[in-house]
Amino acid sequence: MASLITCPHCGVRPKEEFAIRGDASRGRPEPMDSDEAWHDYVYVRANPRGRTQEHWHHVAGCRRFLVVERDTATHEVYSVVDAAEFALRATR
Amino acid sequence: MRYSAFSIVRNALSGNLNWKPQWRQPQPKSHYDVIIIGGGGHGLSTAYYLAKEFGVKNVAVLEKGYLGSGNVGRNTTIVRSNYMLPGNEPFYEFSMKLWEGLEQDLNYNVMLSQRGVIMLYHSDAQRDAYVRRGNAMWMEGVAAELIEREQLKKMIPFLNYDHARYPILGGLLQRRAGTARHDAVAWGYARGADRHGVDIIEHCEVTGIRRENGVVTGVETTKGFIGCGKLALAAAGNSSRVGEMADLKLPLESHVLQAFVTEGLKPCIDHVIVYGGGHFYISQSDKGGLVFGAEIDGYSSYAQRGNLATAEHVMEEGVTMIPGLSRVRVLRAWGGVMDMSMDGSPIIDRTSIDNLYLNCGWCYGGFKATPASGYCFAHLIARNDTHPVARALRLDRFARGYAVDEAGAGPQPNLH
Amino acid sequence: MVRDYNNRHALEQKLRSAPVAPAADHLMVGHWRTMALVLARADREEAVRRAIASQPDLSMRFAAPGEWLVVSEVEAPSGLVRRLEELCDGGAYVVDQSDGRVVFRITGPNVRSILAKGIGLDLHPATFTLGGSANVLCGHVPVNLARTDEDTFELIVPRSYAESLFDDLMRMGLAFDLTAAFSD
Amino acid sequence: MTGYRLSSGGLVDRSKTLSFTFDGRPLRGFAGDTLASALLANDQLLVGRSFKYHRPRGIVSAGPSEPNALVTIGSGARSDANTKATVAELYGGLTAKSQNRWPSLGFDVGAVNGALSPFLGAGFYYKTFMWPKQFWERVYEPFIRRAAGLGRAVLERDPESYEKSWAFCDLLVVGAGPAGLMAALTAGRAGLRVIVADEDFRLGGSLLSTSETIDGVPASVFADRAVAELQALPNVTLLSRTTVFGWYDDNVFGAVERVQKHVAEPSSKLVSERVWRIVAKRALLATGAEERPLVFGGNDRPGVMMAGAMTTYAERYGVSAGKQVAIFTSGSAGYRTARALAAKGVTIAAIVDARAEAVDQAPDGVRVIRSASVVDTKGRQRLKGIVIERSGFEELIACDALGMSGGFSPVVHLACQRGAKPVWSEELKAFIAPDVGGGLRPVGSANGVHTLSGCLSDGVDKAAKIAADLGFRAASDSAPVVDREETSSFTALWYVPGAKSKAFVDFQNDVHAKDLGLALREGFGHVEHAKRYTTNGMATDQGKLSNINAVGILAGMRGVSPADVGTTTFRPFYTPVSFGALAGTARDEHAAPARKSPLHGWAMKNGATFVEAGLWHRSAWFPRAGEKTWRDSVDREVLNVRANVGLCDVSTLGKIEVFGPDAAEFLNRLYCNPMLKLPVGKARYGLMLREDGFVFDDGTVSRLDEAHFFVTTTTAMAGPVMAHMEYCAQALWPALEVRFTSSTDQWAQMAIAGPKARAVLQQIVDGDISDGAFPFLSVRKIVLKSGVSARLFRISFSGELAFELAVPAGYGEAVADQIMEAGRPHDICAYGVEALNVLRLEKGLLTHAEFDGRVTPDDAGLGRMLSMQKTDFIGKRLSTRYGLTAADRMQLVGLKPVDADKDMRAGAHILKEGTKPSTLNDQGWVSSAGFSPVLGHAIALAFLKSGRERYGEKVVVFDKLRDQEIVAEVCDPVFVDPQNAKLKA
Repeated sequence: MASLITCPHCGVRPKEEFAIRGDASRGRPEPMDSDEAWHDYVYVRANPRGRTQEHWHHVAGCRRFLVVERDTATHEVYSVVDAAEFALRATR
Repeated sequence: MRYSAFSIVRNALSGNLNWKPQWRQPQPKSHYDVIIIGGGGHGLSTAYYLAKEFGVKNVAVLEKGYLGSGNVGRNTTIVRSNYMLPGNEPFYEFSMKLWEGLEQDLNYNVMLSQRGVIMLYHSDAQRDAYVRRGNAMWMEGVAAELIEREQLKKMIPFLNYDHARYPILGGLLQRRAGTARHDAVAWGYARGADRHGVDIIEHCEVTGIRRENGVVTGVETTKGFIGCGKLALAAAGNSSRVGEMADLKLPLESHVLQAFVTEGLKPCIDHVIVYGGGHFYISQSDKGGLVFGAEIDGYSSYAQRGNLATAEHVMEEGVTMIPGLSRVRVLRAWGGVMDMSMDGSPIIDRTSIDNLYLNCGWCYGGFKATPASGYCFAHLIARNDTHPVARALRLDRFARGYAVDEAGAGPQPNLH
Repeated sequence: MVRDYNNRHALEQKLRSAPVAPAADHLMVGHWRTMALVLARADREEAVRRAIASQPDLSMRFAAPGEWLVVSEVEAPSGLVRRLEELCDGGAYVVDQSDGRVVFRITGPNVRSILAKGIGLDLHPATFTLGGSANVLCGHVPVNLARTDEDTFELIVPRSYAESLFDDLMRMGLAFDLTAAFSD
Repeated sequence: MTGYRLSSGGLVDRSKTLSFTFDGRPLRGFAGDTLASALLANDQLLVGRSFKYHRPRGIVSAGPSEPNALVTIGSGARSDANTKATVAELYGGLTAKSQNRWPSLGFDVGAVNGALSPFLGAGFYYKTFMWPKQFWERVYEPFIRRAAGLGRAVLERDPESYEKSWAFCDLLVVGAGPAGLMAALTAGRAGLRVIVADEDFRLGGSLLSTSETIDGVPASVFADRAVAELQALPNVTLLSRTTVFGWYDDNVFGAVERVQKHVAEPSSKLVSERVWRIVAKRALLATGAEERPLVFGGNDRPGVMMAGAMTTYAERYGVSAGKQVAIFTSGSAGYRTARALAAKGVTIAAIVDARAEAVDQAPDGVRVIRSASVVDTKGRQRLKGIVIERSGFEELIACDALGMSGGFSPVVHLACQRGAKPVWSEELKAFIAPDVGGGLRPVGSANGVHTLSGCLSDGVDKAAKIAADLGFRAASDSAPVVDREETSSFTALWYVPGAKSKAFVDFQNDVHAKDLGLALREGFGHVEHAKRYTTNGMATDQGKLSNINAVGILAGMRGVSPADVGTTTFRPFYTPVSFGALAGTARDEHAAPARKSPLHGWAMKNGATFVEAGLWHRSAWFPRAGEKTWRDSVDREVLNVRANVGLCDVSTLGKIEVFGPDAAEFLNRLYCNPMLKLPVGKARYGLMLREDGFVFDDGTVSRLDEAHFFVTTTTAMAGPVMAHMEYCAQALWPALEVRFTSSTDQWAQMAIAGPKARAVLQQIVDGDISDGAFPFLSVRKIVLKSGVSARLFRISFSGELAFELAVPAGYGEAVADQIMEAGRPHDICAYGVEALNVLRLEKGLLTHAEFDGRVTPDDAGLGRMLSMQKTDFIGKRLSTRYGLTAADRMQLVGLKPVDADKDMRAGAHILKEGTKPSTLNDQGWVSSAGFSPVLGHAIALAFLKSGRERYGEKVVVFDKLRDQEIVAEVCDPVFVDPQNAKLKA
């Protein structure tokens, strides 16, 4: 994971082509959701030792945000999908 | 055994066979007034000050690995109090003052070296930001100096004055800042705490936190259940994991930060120098190795190892700041797990759970905070009252809108 | 295409000296090249791709899903934009990038060894096949890389980075005596 | 020890003599020598001093594990400190100097530390140097620091260059010894893309140091043939002088190639070193095994050497380490050395075997002493004899060199660099590679194979398996035949009891066995604690020789197996790598790319001084003859813009084209102010927040068409804003139909500002641009009279009547020239970002000096822009938090000095008059300050607690950094033309 990422659009690419935005596991709350939901969304992280979902931005490639599902302890990557596809799947 | 000139001579003459263990290896008791999770710098200093300053002596420190196996033994040893924000500066200056008396206090030489930390600036905007910071330091009574280019050239002649991508225009210097020997800090606190009766229990991993009626009563460990009056978390990069045992969700991400050391060299770099055209910083250890690092790798990780791309970038910044580093060889790279908070500042606070106390969010700057972190945490635990210099470092500051955001980067940890 | 002398090339300063005789490995800088970015609308990607691919004189470079940099050696910028808009028939937004990008064409027996010094992509002929293209980093500079012939690659770079990329490529080619010149 | 060149033999080229110097002494060697072999051939035994006790030290090894023979090669800016003589390839003209000695290697004052050693045991410094308190900083620490380090870094600019390269392969073979070469041949013949990397300048590994024969030819000839065949295969890349230093995620390896370290006069076309990043589908670790030293009394005397190294010096370099060589061994390897040396006519004084049983064949007539051990050595700076002990009796044996062998450890560093720990094998008495999956497998002696034939066939088997895995077919060749197989076995011996003097474990760091005992006594028995407390394994060799013995000794003292002690952590770099190599070309001015504006040439012609702004070079000011300081130029430019007209390059602003039926909705959610109903042909100032409610960036939004917007960002935030928009469009609101792309590089954009701006512009623009036809905040696509298509915006960052004109980048310079020409009668001037900054400061307009990431719209006086009636926008929800709306927040104000002669500086803080400086009393800070040429005095923007209620109050501007405190009056932040009359002219 930390050397190469397989972009679903561009193939195997070096880490330096990417910028990491952070946790992708939680969706943005609705405008009328509680203060707590908004606070948690912006500030709280599950931060697991193990499987996690993270937004990686292919800045120097296709400029797509990707959701990288991987292990924070072993750096094994389970899947990489386009963030739009991921978000649409979540709302469906 | 107290260390003195006499004890050294006496032991040398008897073949150094009579030195005693620096701390005991006790079996855990069934109950302690306070259990501290995490036998790193912060956990050990908390125990030390609890016992010495606040009279709480029935204390255990539980460490899952060997003592000091976390970030206290894998950092770049920098000690400074050159912060800008009113929520931070008094805290770090309190820490600096504790550092200055630490060796006498602990009867242990942690090799504090107040050689000066200078942060370079490369543009007018960066200079303005350092002027703001320097004046904030003076507000707290901390001496800061703005060193301009010509003076800097005399002070540190080997910087890249002529060919830097971003011209080196000057720097902000704190002369009292410097370095300390990291392992010695852990050992010194451990020995000090032990002498005040604290039980340091290594290789004892906490596997669960027991609560009764919403109140913490003890911890499940690999050495069995241990009861406690109060439970204090000082688990740095593993804070989220331990917090989860009590259903606490924390404003933290664990990130990897790499640090490096070169082969031993005769003294050549006399200060701690921080590059403003990136994040690179460097100093020379008393053994001769150049110790340096730069930015975090950027992704959340518990792996204690870094990636090559980041390492290469660190070297790019290094030779750009000091061209003469080019032929110096880098001996070793290592990675630490940083408990990155959402505003880049630490948290010392109670939690929503009775008797559970929290100390985390040290990002990549926990080493310099070791004395104040322990002192303030002990103050909070013993008196149930926040120490005045730690008032801004509350857990609820995010919900209330009082982030202490030194970098002004917002709630994205890898930007801090 | 007629050259417009009011339009300054980004490398005019760098390549001002008299043209050199090209060595085996040679870098050509197109003095004047037309290109536009095509952003296909959702669900029209395939139709847009096919419409442009049907035009033999237009070269498509992959930029992102549904986004291509379309390069022409014959059209003028406004002509290319108009033609692409017609071709895509409302299925895409077209943004002229003729002045925003600079094309480098590098060719020669050592071209892969030269490019490997900056580009972390497997350029083996069997892997990066003829006609392939990709947005990649060359050193610290973002480029669009395309393989346009057996041992020929084109790098399209944002104009403001052109001098930096030029310096980088010349250094990468130093051991192979890489030469450079405007191609017209 | 008396090192000398044997009369024949070895793989050096005796026809090519190379001259070199050591500590100024001229010496000679042959092509194919290392510095170490040449020194040994010249009987230069003393090569260095140890770190702590400055003990005299000689060469111990023949490879990268060398702890002692560290020298500085070269001089001046080309010197390489701490270079291991055992891997430094000899070249004509090489100059080497010894290190860590004063005044000379033979007589070193620092050696007095040896006498003080009882006081300087492990960890001594933690217990001492504390009395009196001040002495540590002033006396002790400077003293310790002076003693630090080995070689000297010159810190001069390095004249040589470096680079990096990527490489991709099916199989990477690390190490070109018997197993590695066979693996490469097998895979190469099968058609795999193979890379072979070996740190040596000659490929062959142990094949170059053995007298064994393979398929009827000497092993070295076999190696040469294999290399020749590999060289001929187009799918195989051979990298000699290349050390694989790290194994990283995704089977990526870092390697460093020493391209020109072995030449006296490097070519300027080639780099000195090259770092390879090798992406390998599979990799084989063919790194061999490391022979273990024995820990006995006096084992650091110059002349005591690894037995295997002695063999290598004899077989490969034709050099004997001594005339009368003794061997101390716990296994077969010692006998092998004895046989090799004896065969070359060297006298073997004795073989001292720690084992009782006779399993190995000694050379004829050589005395073998079993169940015996060496307990001391004699001599000072060279070995004269050894004291052995057997059954309680001691004996002195005269010798001038001693070869020691304590068994072997597979070299498995790379496999352990990603978290997996090596595994103790009771059978092999060694730590072996952990199972790290199929990507990286050990092969040959790195895999614990002890025989040459075993290594050859392991190479074939492992490579054939990989070929099959990857879908290739390897021919079923059988491995070559070793004609006279030498057997190999050993007994692990961590510590030799009965030492009569210091028994060193880590030679370079002077850690001896008793230090480990002390560590254990003081509670530092954990292997990591022992390392950190004693510094064992922390020297430049990273414990390649010492770690295993330290583990064994700790295990012995604790009464446990080495498996229970475990090892310390293996980390990159396998051997040290230079900063320069890792940095590559991205250094100095090329550390980051430099972006040039399309108007760079225009600015140069007009005499601009440039300033760095992120990656960009921007024109800062345009000095004219007679102007002495930058302020002279900036004041003139500002006054000229206010009175006449000026042209400023604003091409570096981020520019983004936004399209789609949902573009307006998208922008409406992105900015905190309304964007939905922005009319076509109009521009609007926009403020973006972060999700936490603080200002992220500002800029303009122009609607060019119903579904086409044009957005600008600040120069600094162009990248982050673009990424933020992509995040919002893709990850947050993928259902919105919006597409956008950067057009920053497509347009040259210039601001034409000043009362005469319209008059100038009208001359080159077709169509009416009067205030009636083209009022403030209008936007239009236009065609210039020259025929160039352009975009015209009526926006202003100076408070003057102003336009921004965008033309395709290539035309920028020509159009700017034209405007300057048209403006000449109107006294047009070029102005830079410094004047731009003063102009905006006078108008109280904001930049990222104010938007520092901790500022809300309301803090900046822009609270009215927050459109809370919108359902949603980024930052809406969290901007209502208590802390962001509290009355005592710092608010934007203006400051003017009460004494007009005083100046103010950005970064100053603010105090109430009569209060003492303290964090509690701190009232705020100055964000921007400068001299207003229009007003004739300094002005500043500041953030002040409850500032908007405090206009008229006198405050102290506190700038202790330059020892200045002045009194200033708090005022409205708009200093010039508060009615905006000029703007709307």
